[in-house]
Amino acid sequence: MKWGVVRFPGSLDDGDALWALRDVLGQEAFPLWHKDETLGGAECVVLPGGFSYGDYLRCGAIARFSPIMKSVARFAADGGLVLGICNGFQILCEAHLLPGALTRNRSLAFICDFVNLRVENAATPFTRAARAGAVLRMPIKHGEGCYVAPEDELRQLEERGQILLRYIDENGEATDAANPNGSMRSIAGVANERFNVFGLMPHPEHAVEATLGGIAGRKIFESIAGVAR
Amino acid sequence: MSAAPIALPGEPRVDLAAARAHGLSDAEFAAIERLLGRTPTFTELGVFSVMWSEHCSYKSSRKHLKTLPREGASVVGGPGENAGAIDVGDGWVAVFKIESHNHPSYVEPYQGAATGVGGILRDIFTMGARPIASMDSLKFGALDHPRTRYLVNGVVGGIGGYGNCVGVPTVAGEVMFDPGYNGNILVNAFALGLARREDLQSARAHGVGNPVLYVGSATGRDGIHGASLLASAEFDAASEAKRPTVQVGDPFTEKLLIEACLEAIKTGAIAAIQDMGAAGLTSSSSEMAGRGGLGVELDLERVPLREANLTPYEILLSESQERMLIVAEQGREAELAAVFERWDLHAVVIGKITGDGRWRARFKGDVVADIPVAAISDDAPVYDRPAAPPSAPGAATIPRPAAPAIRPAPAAALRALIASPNVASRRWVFRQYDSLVLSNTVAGPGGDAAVLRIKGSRRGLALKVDSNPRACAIDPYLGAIATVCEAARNVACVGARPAAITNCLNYGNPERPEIMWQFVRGVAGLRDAALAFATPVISGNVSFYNETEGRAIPPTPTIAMVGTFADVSLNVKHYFSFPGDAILIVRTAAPALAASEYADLFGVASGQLAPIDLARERRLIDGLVECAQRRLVRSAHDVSEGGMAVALAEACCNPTAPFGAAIDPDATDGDVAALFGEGASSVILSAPAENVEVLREVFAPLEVREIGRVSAAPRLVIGRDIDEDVAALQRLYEDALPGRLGRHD
Amino acid sequence: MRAKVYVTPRKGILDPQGRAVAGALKSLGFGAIGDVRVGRFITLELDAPSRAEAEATVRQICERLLANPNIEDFTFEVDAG
Amino acid sequence: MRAKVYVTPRKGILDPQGRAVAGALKSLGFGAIGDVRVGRFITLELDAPSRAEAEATVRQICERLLANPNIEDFTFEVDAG
Ligand SMILES: Nc1ncnc2c1ncn2[C@@H]1O[C@H](COP(=O)(O)OP(=O)(O)O)[C@@H](O)[C@H]1O
Ligand SMILES: [Mg+2]
Repeated sequence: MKWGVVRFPGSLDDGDALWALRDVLGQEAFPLWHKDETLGGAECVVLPGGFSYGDYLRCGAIARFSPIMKSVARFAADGGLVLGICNGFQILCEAHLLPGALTRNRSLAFICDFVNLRVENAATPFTRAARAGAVLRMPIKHGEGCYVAPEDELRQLEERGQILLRYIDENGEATDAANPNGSMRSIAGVANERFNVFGLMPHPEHAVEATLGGIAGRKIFESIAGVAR
Repeated sequence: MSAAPIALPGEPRVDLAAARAHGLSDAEFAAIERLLGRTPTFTELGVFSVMWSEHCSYKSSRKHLKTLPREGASVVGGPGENAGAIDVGDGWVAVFKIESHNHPSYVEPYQGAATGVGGILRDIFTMGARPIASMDSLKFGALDHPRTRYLVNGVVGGIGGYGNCVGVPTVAGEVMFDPGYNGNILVNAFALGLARREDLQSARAHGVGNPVLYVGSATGRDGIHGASLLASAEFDAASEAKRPTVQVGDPFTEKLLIEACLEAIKTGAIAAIQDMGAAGLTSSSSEMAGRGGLGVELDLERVPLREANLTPYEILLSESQERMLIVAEQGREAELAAVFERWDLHAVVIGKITGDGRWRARFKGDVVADIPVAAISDDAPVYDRPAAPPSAPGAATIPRPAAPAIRPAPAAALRALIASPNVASRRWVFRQYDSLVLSNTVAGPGGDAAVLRIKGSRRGLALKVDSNPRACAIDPYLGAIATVCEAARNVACVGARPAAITNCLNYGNPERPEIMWQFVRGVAGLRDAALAFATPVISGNVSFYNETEGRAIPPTPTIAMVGTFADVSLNVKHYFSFPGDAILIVRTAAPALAASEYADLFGVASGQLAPIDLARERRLIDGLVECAQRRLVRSAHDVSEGGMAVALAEACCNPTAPFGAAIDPDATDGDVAALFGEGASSVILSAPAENVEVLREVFAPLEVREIGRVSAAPRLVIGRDIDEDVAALQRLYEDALPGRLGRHD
Repeated sequence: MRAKVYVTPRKGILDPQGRAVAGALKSLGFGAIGDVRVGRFITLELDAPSRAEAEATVRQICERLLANPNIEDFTFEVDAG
Repeated sequence: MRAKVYVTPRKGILDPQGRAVAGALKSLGFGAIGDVRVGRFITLELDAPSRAEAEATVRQICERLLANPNIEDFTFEVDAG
């Protein structure tokens, strides 16, 4: 599968995503420049973590207007696979390619830590390599990862199975204590209605090597890579 | 020779009073007039005042710093560059340095700490190295001091705010609370970068006629006189009022600068590059010209400004952040400009390199400063200030109230120690830092030293920053040695060979002989220990005038040690991982309560420090490295604040699931010093029982004592004194700081 | 002309900053404080032939960039000057 | 009573947020935009026996908590109601 990783000014985990895909998982992956207008034949576009444009106004608010985002929107409309990690998730929400918004962590502090996630829907291009209910351990590192959406929207997300990942505790419960940032309904990752755009706050690209943070993140990339086959 | 520079209309008169107001002594002013053969203009006076300030000229410390060992087989590049570099194998060099941002962080904690991180990162990438790790050494006043919480929140927020946004992981650090810092906190920021050896850059200008390019943020009135006033004069109530314009950091622009500068360096079109740090444009331009034995001419009206109407004086002295100065190879400016354009940055030609050895600035056609480069870069005064021991230890420093003397039972003492501000888990701090970005962090904060891999190689690095002001306050020489030993031990515990040191020497007013004595003794200790470990001191920084109302901070040499792994997969964790393993302790001397957390907490008079045998210290370090290389141990943990009992409790806290330890009664036998003493270098190892004999040989002539076994049941049992649930201890350890600094749920 | 834009967290949306300020005020001893909301205040200078056109531009800027319609409300004022 | 507090980066102090917004507006094609500054807008409800006392309280709150005197200025208004 061909992966394009977008580099916005202020992207930080773009190199990590390329490393995970290319050097660890042996995928064909290349960087895309935010001023590009084409996607270089990518079959999955990754919007990486970081602080695009310093995230100075609102996370993702400025990156959303980058020239490449027009192509990403068109690609998504045509059913292309788009994965937004952390800042990428924020950009996708700002660009209205995903529902809801990401606001400041309820602690008001940046959090870098490992969390446990439960796969809520394994029948999607982003999660099919996992079992439903499987627990994935991955790091989060963000200051604004509190997912919010109106109640009726949340209900719909739930009914349609668009909530793909939730924060859970060591007993598998989505408790308030296990919710690192105050996200509504403990949401860690959501997909769009067509299930071809997925955003998550945890960093699968930082969980692909046993010596660095475990390998749970591979499930996400393997799911996507499996789609092409 | 050009005409003498002109005074600008409305500029203040230059006389002795003006010189004094600029912090120059009468003798210094006379020397300036002698060097110039005339009275300086007001602009020139400003230039001299910053370049001859303690902060820029190292006039009180230079003589002593020269005694530090700088050479070593692995050292790359000559002294005098922006940061030191060592060869770490496979063609890679590591470039690192530590710097203080103490006063700015006290005045404005968030921005002060943030710009401290930004400044040290620029020192690294200006060398052509990509920054890959940061550390922070933080000293605050007592936790219950009214300003402490505010300062902690601001400083930690600022370090995270900048480091996280610029994409450099903060992988280790230290935090201490002590009343000695109530009115003068310390914020020392460290950064490390990696470069291919052939890509290392120089800040030595060459090529008469080569253009000088300005890149980065526009210049504002930020921190004018920041370096000279803030970092070189002590604090009092009045200085809070006469705040200079605070520097605000912009990590986003810094990130663009990192990428653009590293890309620009690759073109080969750069002759020299330096960041505009303290004394901004003045120091960067004069230092680059000075190193190359050349001159430089600047057209100040070409400097990009953030506000209209800055005077030449302000443009030259501004400390606006995120700015770089580049000497380009003539004719290749456009190539460089294109690289910066791609990153939405503009490179502007503001001057050129000349052959006449003069540092000349023009403004709208008029020459406003014309000074021999050497006068500001090399001819700054050097002082051999008198040094004399104080009448009693501690007489020069802020008095520390002694705690009421109590003697709790060992179990109660352990519970109190593990939750004390200087022992408890620092997670509240480092959870606010991205320690993972760049995918090199094999071991982040929480262990003895951070471990980083070097991608595409088996090699790796270990790093840790340490200080021990309590010991330094009792004996500045032994305290400095103890600090180097601790840093080396932290690095060796994870299995890396200590390779080189960078240091930040934080002291009071050097014009006072007792302070100068502390400094001289501290440098001597650093030298002796660095020689013993064969770890050259490749870079560093001195911060004097850390005083409030005439009282100095405890002497605080901060030591950052970098170690190397030939095979990073052999790194060792600090926690137990196998029930039944033998628990061993290796020490260089008997532990004592002097300068310990126990003494501080329970009101034990501290007493003298025991002498340190550096040959034995070296043995311990070599033994630890060998243990890792031969895979002889399953864990190694340095005994530091709180002594052996606390170190054992920490080693039980395996992050996957806690283990226990059963320690033989005769290991401590109710002896408080054995349980909680510090001072001597000690490490706790766990190893398969069959390795114990080999370990004795590895560490000989140091004694390896088998003191107990790792147990599956998570209880810490130490003889008849202590029998505690590890999970409960862990809760005390983890909850103490959040409980006192404000919860982050 | 000069525009002042006020962006506030929409009612019903969690405002952790407002909560933190309210909490801090309480612990500082300011007893009689009720609801607190923290938003953004943006000033911008712009050239426009008329006030009406300036207002139209500012509205567009708010809708496209300055406020996130999912979670924020905005108001603004334009002064000639 | 209701207070509205406006906190702005002090003149002469670098405002990276304002710069980022100005840059974004330019690239979005809003050509006629000059200086942009981004600050905070805080609304709070408080009980006070008189407007004058409310104003005194709000001033104190601004000085102690809402504005950072090193780098920010503030203004405020108090409405009864
Ligand atoms: N300010 C900080 N920033 C990042 N990590 C920190 C900081 N303070 C402490 N740490 C981490 O917490 C752990 C304990 O630190 P410390 O008590 O200094 O260890 P030691 O006593 O072994 O030197 C270390 O892993 C250290 O890197
Ligand atoms: Mg320590």
